[in-house]
Amino acid sequence: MASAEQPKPGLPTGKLNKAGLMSFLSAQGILVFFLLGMIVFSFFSEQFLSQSNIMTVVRQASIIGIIAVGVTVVIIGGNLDLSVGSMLSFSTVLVVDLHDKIGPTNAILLMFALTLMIGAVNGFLIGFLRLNSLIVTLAMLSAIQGLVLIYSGGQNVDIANQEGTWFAFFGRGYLGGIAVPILIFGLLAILVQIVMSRTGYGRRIFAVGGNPMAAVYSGIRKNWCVFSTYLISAFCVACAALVLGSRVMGSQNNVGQGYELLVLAGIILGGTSLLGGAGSIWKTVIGVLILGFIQNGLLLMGYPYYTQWIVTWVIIILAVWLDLANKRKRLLTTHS
Amino acid sequence: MLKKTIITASMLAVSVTAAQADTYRIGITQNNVGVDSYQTTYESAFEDAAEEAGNVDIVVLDAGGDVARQIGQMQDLIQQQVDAIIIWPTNGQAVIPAIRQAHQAGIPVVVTNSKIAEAGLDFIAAFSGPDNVQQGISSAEMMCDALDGEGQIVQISGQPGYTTAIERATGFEERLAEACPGVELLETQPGNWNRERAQRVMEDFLTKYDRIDGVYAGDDNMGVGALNAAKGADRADEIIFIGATNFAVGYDAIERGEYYGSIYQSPVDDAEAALQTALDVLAGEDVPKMNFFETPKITAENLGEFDRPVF
Amino acid sequence: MNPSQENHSQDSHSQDSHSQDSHSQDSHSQDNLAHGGAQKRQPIDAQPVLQLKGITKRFPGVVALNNVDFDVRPGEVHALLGENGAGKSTLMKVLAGKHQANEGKIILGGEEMAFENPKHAKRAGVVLIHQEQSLVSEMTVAENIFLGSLPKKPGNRVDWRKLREDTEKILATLKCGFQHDDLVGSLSIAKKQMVEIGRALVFTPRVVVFDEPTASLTDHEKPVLYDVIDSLCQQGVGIVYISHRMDEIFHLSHRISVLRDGEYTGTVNTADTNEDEVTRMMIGRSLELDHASKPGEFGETMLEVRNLSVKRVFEDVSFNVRKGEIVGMYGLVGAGRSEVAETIFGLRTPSAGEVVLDGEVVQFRSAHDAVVSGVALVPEDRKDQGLILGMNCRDNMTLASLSGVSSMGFMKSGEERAVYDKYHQAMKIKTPSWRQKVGNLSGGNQQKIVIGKWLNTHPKLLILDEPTRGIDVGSKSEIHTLVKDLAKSGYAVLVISSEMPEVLGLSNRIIAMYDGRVTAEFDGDSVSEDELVQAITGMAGSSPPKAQAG
Amino acid sequence: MTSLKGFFRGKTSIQPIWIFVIAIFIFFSFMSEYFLSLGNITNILVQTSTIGLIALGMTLVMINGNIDLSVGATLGLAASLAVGLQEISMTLAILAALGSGMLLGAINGLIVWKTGVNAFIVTLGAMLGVRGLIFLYTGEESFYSMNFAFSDFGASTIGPIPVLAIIFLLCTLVMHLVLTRTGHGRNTFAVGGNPEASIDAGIRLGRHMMINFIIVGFFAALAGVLLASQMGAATPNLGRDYELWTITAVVLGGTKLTGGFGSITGTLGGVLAIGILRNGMNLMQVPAFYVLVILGAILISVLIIDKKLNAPSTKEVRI
Repeated sequence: MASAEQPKPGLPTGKLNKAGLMSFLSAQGILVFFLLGMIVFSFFSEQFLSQSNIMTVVRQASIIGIIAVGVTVVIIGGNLDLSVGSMLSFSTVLVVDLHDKIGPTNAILLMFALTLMIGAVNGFLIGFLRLNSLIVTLAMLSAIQGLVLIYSGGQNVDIANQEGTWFAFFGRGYLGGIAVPILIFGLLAILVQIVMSRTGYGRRIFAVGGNPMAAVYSGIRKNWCVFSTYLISAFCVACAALVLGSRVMGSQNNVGQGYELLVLAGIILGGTSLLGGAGSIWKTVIGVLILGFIQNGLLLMGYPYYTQWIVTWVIIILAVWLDLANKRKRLLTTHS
Repeated sequence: MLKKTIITASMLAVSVTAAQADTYRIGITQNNVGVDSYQTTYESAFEDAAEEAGNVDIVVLDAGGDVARQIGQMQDLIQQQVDAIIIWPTNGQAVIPAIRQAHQAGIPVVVTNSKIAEAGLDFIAAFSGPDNVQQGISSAEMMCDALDGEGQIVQISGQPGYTTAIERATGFEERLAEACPGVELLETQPGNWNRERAQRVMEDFLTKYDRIDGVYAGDDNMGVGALNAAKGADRADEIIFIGATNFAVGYDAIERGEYYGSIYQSPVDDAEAALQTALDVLAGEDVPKMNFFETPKITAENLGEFDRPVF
Repeated sequence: MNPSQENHSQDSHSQDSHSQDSHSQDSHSQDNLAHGGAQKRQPIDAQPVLQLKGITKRFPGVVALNNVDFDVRPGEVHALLGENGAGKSTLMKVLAGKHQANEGKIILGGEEMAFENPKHAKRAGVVLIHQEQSLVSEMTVAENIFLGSLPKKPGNRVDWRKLREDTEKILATLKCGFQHDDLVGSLSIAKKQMVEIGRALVFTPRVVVFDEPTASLTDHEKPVLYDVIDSLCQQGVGIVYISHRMDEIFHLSHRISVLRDGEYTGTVNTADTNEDEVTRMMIGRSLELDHASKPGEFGETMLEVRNLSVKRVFEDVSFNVRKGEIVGMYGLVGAGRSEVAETIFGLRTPSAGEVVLDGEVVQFRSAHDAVVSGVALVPEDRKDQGLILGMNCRDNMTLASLSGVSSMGFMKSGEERAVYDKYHQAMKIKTPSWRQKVGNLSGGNQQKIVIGKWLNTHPKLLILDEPTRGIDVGSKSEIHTLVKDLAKSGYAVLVISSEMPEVLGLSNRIIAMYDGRVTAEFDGDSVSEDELVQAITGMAGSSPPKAQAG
Repeated sequence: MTSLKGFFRGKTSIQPIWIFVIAIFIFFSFMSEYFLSLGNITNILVQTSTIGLIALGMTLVMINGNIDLSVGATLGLAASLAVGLQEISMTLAILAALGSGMLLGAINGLIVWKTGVNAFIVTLGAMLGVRGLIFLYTGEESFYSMNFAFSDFGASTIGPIPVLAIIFLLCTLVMHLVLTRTGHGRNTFAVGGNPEASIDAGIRLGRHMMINFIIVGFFAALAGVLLASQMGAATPNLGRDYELWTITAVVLGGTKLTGGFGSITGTLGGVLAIGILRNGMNLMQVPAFYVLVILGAILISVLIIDKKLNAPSTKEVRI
């Protein structure tokens, strides 16, 4: 800890423009990557920047994106959620299975209710019992996967009449020429971004993530705040399940396996720190899109699918170093 | 001594059948139950078949797709000295040493559904399952017929590194090149037996290639995912879809005329054949090494001959 | 205003017996304190063991130190003073190898040195004892003392026997009541401080820097520290002593140097100067605690605490606070003062007793309930409990009153700014902009933000726990004035402090606590220092409180 | 402090996880006739040795205040190298495998050290990337060892005890000594417990971080080589999800995620707890679906109990 009287770097003292530019670069380094990558890909593949391809990528990214919006809130609140993958399996299997049994409306309502209940269990264990979120959600990852399998008996679930149900709207529909999954993703991102940046609730979440102790000493109900972030996360998962179930019109029991890590990778690429108290939804949106475009771009260029993982790794390392280099540069320029 | 007292103390847990001489105790370690309906249906069919056979006591284990865990389960079964082991290999090569250990312990091993590598054949009593290479060949022939020997196609394969996926792809690719050189295989990407993943792969294919005449998917689950994607892009009509392991969704799609054909493969047949093979081996019968059960082509023409799959 | 140390140190039965020995050895130090500045130490005439010449240190955008000179002679205590932000800590970090100077020379024992890291400096004989405690709580005392320099056998194996022997030697010189294998996490703050000092003794030190060593010690625990410093001096070690407390500085030091805004303003012999002069050197004006300006008109009782207990923490605590009144709560660290405040604030569940606020019995289940009912607590630990360091000034300021600056859950940024501007001006908070992260502010300004945060909740009762800990003299007096003004405007104020001048200067009434109990209640204007010291060291149990107010 | 709490705390405490291990051991002994036999117990040891070996390294990394999510992928890469390079030379293959693990550990350590970025982020990237490297190297194929001596080693025993179990126990002992007796081990605690203080005390933070990441990389690679020798083969998907089980085992063993506290003996208990549970439930024929739920529920219960035991009730502020 720096003592109180040590002058802090980065105080604006003049040369505002230059400092402003540098800090912009360091904050938006990931955007630079994003644009560079888009340019490189568009050189190698004609279709890459076509409108239909971009729409495809964004639509594909929207499921991860919708979940990432919720997980970002959990992370800003100072915790992690690794259970979203299993939860996605759970919700998708549930809504698809119930669709034919109790009708789409009831299925959707019940699915949302049960998903939120699982979120509430996470929230209770982490918010009120104050257990470590990493381990709790890891345990829930396993437990929920088991629940899905017990529920379905291990069978795939399908919607019999795929043509004749309005349920198809969420995953396959278009509204004003834009795919509905993209609309849901966009709306949710904007909504949550507004909540986080413009409401007292959002401020409280930032405070709880930034310094839980001080938040409590300021009269903020920390436990409730943490609890609520898991409800938001669960709500987002339920939305994603709606899109996924409707898109595939069926589900396997492990459909969400591995999503938790892709979601985290997207959030990390966006540049949100995992320490809590900082981050934003729009960063996450960018990160998820980067992930989607890497995957799509490499595929269009004819590389095998696993190259995207290597590229993601390299980008994370580069982003981390770039951030560091920017900080260094700031130090060096003022020294001389 | 301690062991003895504990055994007497735990009488409850001891199965009654162990006392009977002519009852066989057969252990099965499956690949990954719950990952898709085929495997789940297989498991329940196996349990039903064992019940029907009467004199069989089964130990059902699931490796969850993890090779290391399957090896551990093999060791556990050897440790329990079951009479025979049925294994659905998570990997055709990595399980061989474990099979060899069972072999050395005098426990016959029956491999089910998915073959193991050549080197392991000496250690197994028999293989029972579909002929996946033949399935690939059949699919290639269907593709040829459907396209009249001309066209551009893509392939969505199963889990990378998994024997079934490799065999189907190999059979398909070799036969296709041989039977109709006019059909060009543009690209192969894995769909990991996952419908959503296959759907995504197909969406990318559709963007990348302006003309796709046919899709071969490693199973119907993925094939239907590809069909979904093509429908979304309004290109389903111009594309021939061919799969394998006919699922109920695939069966319905054939019925609707959206899907050209598939390979009919019943998990119930698969499970029953595996148990029967094991029982034959235990009965001392002379069992051939390779036991393939029938996996016929299924298209709109002969759809009526088959029941709708239960999975 | 010098607290009398003489009485309690002689009669203290709570203290370890060996510290008694050390007191008799160094009784002159006690005399010094008791008689204020009467026997200030004369400067030692010797060649400096350490010289800093023309040290300049720049941080991005800031010149933290500009051409600073400083030296220490063997066997002397050289006090370094300056307001927060003046550059004291930075200078010491340069000296100890944590920072490297951009310009200037460090000369140790006639040799020019360039310390690349703290270990390097330590090996050369320069040791820094930190303001913040830098111990590893899951490790033993011995491992902490030898942190980074554990004795080794071949193969990087730790030589436990040697470690134990060496540690025991050091503990013997420190005369403290803990063992080499105690876990540091289980020790009291004062004992932890001793472990820190123990570290300085590992290498034969030539210069030891104490950075605010008494910040977390009570008056009662300080003499042990003074004795250690004296014995170091006798061994010819040069001491640099950084503190905000004038009484300590005048008691201990031979010379005083002052920094202001990163510049060296001068060095004086302690014997030739007084507090006024030093204060002027520090802040360019003189300053006095104004006892006359205490609030004088009290309204009805706002807070009444009746027989409040929390098991194993404190017991049977009763007192009251009236509107317009400042009640001081004085006691040693660990006497249960902060815990009483936290219980009133809903952070702890009382096992017995009740809290009456504004005529109503209240049972808070959380701090939130307390805030809603009009209780405000400025907590003891600013950085951990008071502020979100990564948030900006404005957001911290409105954190406790979010519903007041929002409608339908949405923040009204105009009102937020208005709140910030109001307290920014009222309390003269020095920050370039509301966007500044509070982590970048000095301690005094940080504390003002915390106070502003609570004033904006318009509380009925304001509790301040150690409101001026680690804050420079200038800000301190501003905060004192502020607190008194608040009380005069009708707030009921409870101030918890370990500093006697603060308690005496602010309070209308003083509640003394010792070992989880209220031992006495005094009138703030007429109580003597001796009485207070007796009350907080457990000796006043038999004697009746001098004045019962309320 | 109640006497029960005293039992679990202080200098001569018993780690709660060992009570749990003993409890489930007795439970399964009664519930399954096959459980309590030398063969089964050595089976458990062999089966846990993979996760166990990684957990040894992970304990150090976590005490150090970091985490490594890339161990599963590292294991997979090492296994592929150990089998894939055998055509050239067995020795070379094994050295290359172990070397790859140490190199990946060093890369992780270097990035965490130099950038100060959360190890979770850095190693999550590595987890994806290294898995990609495996697929790139193997071309998605499984590798098969032509050399039966390799797989014979994996199945060999000394007396009645499998060699793999002996290697695991020996490594456990060595790491216990490293952690408790060496300067590096003690400094690992110091760095995790209070990084600032450690820097001030002249401890080279980066060096210890690097060493610990290299150690965990080495153990992941060693586990990979030994697993490959058990199978005589390597598959590209090998080691998937192992990082999660490893972390679970280490946390069950009482190591704090925040660093500064933990022990190898605890980790051994955590690893055995998971191994015994899996083995015992297999023997009892608990359906696979329920095993997942039971493991999750037990993990959460242990966390809750641990919290209750460690919470100094009234001394703590209610937050």
